Amino acid sequence: MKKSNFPESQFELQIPDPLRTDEMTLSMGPQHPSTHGVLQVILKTDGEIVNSARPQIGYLHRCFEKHAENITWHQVIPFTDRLDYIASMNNNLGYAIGVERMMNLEVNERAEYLRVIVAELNRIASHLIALGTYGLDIGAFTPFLYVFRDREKILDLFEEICGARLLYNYVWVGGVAYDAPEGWREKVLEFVDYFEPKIKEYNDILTYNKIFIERTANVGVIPADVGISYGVSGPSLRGSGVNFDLRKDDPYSVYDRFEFDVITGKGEMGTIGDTWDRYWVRVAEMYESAKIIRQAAEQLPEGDAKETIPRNIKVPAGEYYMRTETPRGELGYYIISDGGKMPNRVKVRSPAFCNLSVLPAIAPGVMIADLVAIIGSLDIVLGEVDR
Amino acid sequence: MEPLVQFFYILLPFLRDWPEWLALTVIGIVAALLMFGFVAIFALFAIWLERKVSAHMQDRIGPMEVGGWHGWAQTIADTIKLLVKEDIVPENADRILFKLAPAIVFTAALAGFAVLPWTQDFIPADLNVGLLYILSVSSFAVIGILMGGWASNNKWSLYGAMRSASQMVSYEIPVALALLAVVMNAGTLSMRHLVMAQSGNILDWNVFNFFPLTAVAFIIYFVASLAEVNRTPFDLPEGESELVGGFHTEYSGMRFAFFFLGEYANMYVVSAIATTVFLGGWLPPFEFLSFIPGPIWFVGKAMTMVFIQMWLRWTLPRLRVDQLMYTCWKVLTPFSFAIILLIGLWKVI
Amino acid sequence: MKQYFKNIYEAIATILVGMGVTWRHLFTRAVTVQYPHVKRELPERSRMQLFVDMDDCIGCMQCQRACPVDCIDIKTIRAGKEEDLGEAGNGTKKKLHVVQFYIDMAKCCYCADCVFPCPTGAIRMTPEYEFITYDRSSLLINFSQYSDEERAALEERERKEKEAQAAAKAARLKAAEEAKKTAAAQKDESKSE
Amino acid sequence: MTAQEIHDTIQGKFPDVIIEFNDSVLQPYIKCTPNQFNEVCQFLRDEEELNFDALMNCSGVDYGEELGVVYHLYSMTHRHKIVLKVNVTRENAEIPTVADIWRTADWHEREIFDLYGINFINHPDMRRILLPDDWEGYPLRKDYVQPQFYNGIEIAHPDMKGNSDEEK
Repeated sequence: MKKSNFPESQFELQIPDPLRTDEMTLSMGPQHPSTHGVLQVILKTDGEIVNSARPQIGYLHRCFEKHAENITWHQVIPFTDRLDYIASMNNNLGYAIGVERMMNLEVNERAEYLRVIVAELNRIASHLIALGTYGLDIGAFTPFLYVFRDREKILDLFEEICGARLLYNYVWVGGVAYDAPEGWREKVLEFVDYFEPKIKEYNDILTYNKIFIERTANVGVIPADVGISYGVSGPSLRGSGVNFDLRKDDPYSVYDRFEFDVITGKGEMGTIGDTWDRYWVRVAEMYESAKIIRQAAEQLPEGDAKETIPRNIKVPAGEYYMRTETPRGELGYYIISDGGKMPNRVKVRSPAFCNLSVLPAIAPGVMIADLVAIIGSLDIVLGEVDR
Repeated sequence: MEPLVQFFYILLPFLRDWPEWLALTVIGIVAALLMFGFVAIFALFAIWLERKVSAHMQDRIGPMEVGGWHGWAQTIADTIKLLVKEDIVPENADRILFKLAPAIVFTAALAGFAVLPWTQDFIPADLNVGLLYILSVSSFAVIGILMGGWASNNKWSLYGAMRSASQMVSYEIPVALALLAVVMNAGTLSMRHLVMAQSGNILDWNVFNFFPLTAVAFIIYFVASLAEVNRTPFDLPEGESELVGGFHTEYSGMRFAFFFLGEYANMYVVSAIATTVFLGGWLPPFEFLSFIPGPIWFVGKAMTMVFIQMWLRWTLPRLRVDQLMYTCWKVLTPFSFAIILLIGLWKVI
Repeated sequence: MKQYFKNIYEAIATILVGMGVTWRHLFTRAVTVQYPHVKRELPERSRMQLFVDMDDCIGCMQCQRACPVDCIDIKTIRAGKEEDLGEAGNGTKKKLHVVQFYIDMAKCCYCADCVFPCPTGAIRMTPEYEFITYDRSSLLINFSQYSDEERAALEERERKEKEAQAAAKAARLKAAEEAKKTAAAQKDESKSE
Repeated sequence: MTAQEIHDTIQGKFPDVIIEFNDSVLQPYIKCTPNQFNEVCQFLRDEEELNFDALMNCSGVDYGEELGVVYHLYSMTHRHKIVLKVNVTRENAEIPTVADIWRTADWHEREIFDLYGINFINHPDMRRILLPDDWEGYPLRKDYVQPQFYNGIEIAHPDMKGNSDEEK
């Protein structure tokens, strides 16, 4: 892999064009339909061509890290829900495992399996939203509704197991908040059976649509080395052909017991690392998640999922950087404890934050419509970018 | 004498006793009002239909509350809402142009109705250059859109206006060429005579004439007309996910309603042209169905085309600007030239 | 050239496939639930509005401490020795008057963290979700069964008790000091002897 | 490579940079001095055996008397990790940037500047990132006092914890 220091001028693309006219500064967002929240991108455009794009973030800053220093270890969990509100289960999981490892706590088997099931279900739900909103960015409205129809079924499952549909507060330090109710396991298996054929439908209407391919292939290519240097992770990095999945490469929970493949972009429709590859990695990952869910649900052991939840969380002084694979990529919690009731510091290394930071590097030279496609393919959630 | 005037004289015999100038004025006003009424009712119906079609295609059910049966009065309620809304003009907008733009777009759409042949007798104006006229007035819409986008003094609107100008001007060409392929055969530009040339059964319609050449011309016309009326996959001037609202970003209330009305009226106009030129206008597909009156056939065929437009809209993503131009100049235009050439050769041989 | 025609063919073919999908969906059943007319049965774990059964509440304030957003505000007054406040549902003896039990549903984040520590199961989340109001202050619910007068009386009593206690304490302290002084004096005396 | 080996490699190249090396905690760390830090990072990334091509995380910490920045490095090829720590004094909080080595550090350093007030020397774009540009103070420092007003807007909600005087 090639190594180079990136010069400062990376931000401004120099186009040696004698016909170049004045640039127009365009403020895209914070209220714009396809910035996925309150992201502002300052564009310098030359006609339809984007010369530079600078994201301005912070419109949704909710002081998570400051909050976390003033609440108890357990109370942080509802706040982690609100980081990436599309995939709250995964956010809970990362924090819970981080604290468990600091406490050197062994978690009940059943709880571990339930965690994997909910995390993967949530991954599917999150990828579905990514897929639907991506279609919306490109201009296709209908797939958006189809994915919401299927996501609804996942939310119903979540509602049944933990009572909430979006902000679950389900994965706790030492276990899970509720054991699975009677018949829940069967419903999960039923859902997986229902869901897998539906992916073909999305492929028919969106993935293999010629217009969609033309819009996304060869657009916003992130070369692997640039992606790694910018800290891009998750499906966005795998789209660039890097075989890196924390579930495989740095296993946590019981992920090492399941059979699944790591999907990487192959450049089927264009260049490796273009937006279509990133999109396709998400679609194919839903299959893999479904596979994991099926295995986990079938092997779900008996037991008491709440057995190992400590009554009082006493974290010995120390520090730990825990990273997990959320739908958006590598979510890291850097937790420092001074042995007290509250964390001394919880830093969130949010995947969406790092993924978004690559935008100035790949935006120059694309069209405004492509920029929308690139932002969509990075699948950012502003709740996590701004924290 | 104009067929329309004849039609009214038959319908209302007392008009014959009036002085001619008065009778003509009255007939003109009545016909215009009829057209306007039709456009308004059609737009209300089409918007409701679009909502329903999109909803059912997306596993939803759409509006169900207002008016009772399947929310039929929803668009009426929405229209009333739009009409009573505050009329907002941005502070730095060019006020005159800003206010004029929706009117121009709507007028351009409405003017197209003047030459649509509903039946053999009811044609508001049976021009001998009807097709040329309709192509000309429909180009007016681009001026309105450009005005609206420019006058809004908003960068997104400007983008929408620029895109719209390039798109609509470019797509005039395949539209005209595809129609020319048929006109060459029929040897007339009058809408009435174009239909009458197709009398017979379904196989005499232009779309099946010179098979498959005119069928391809029909598809080219249909695709290009989608671009003419800014429908998905060519809705770049609006492009809500890229340009917020495109040229009508700053419009609200009644002016927005007029843009909207203009869009739906345009949808009907291009469908009606397709019906007239390719699908046999008011003629029934088979002889034994001729007991059903002509206007029903005409509106029915046009509505089918409108439905297909909606169907496409709720299926397809949007093209990018360069791909839009590619489709026009490198796909549709060469193909329509080829078809003209081939039909010419066919006629000669 | 070949690619050109292939592209056109692919475009038409995939568009038709997509149209086929939407056409099929035109005739499938919609999944919409017509909300105010049809209401979904919510699972029993649904976390919607908080409810406190004051008969069971023993005023231990566990929920208030657990709440990450401080939406619970409890004030208790110790019961007198002769008072019997009864028992909670699981047999725990109540020893505190819960004169105030505010839950601000506007602040609540529906995490249900308050439900788990409750020793008597008095606080719980109910599947009741229709509690919108026009007035934010009506989301502040006081579950306490004590009227203002009762509360004022209890507070008055507590204040008096506290005063009495403080007086007693001061007296004790004084006495202790006196005792100390006399002891020191005695010591001095004994020393001098 | 184990942490010990990584430490030895750096020690061999830069003898007077490492202040402390701790192998007995969950994640072994190396504490460095701020000077020459950029060169150390460059070495860590470019040395074939180390090849730390990914900066997983970069976070500021307030240790009380000192401020610190913690770098979590990872190598995609060798799959090993190391933690680097750099401490600076509160008064003179300056660290050489690593944004030219790992581009992801660009935003992370901006965030640390924003919340801790640590200045990164030679950073291409040292501005606040999450908070408004005219915000005063560095909120994640432990001695930060929340202001009552921002541009004339009252930011302290009466319900906020620890804000009203009566609660104290």
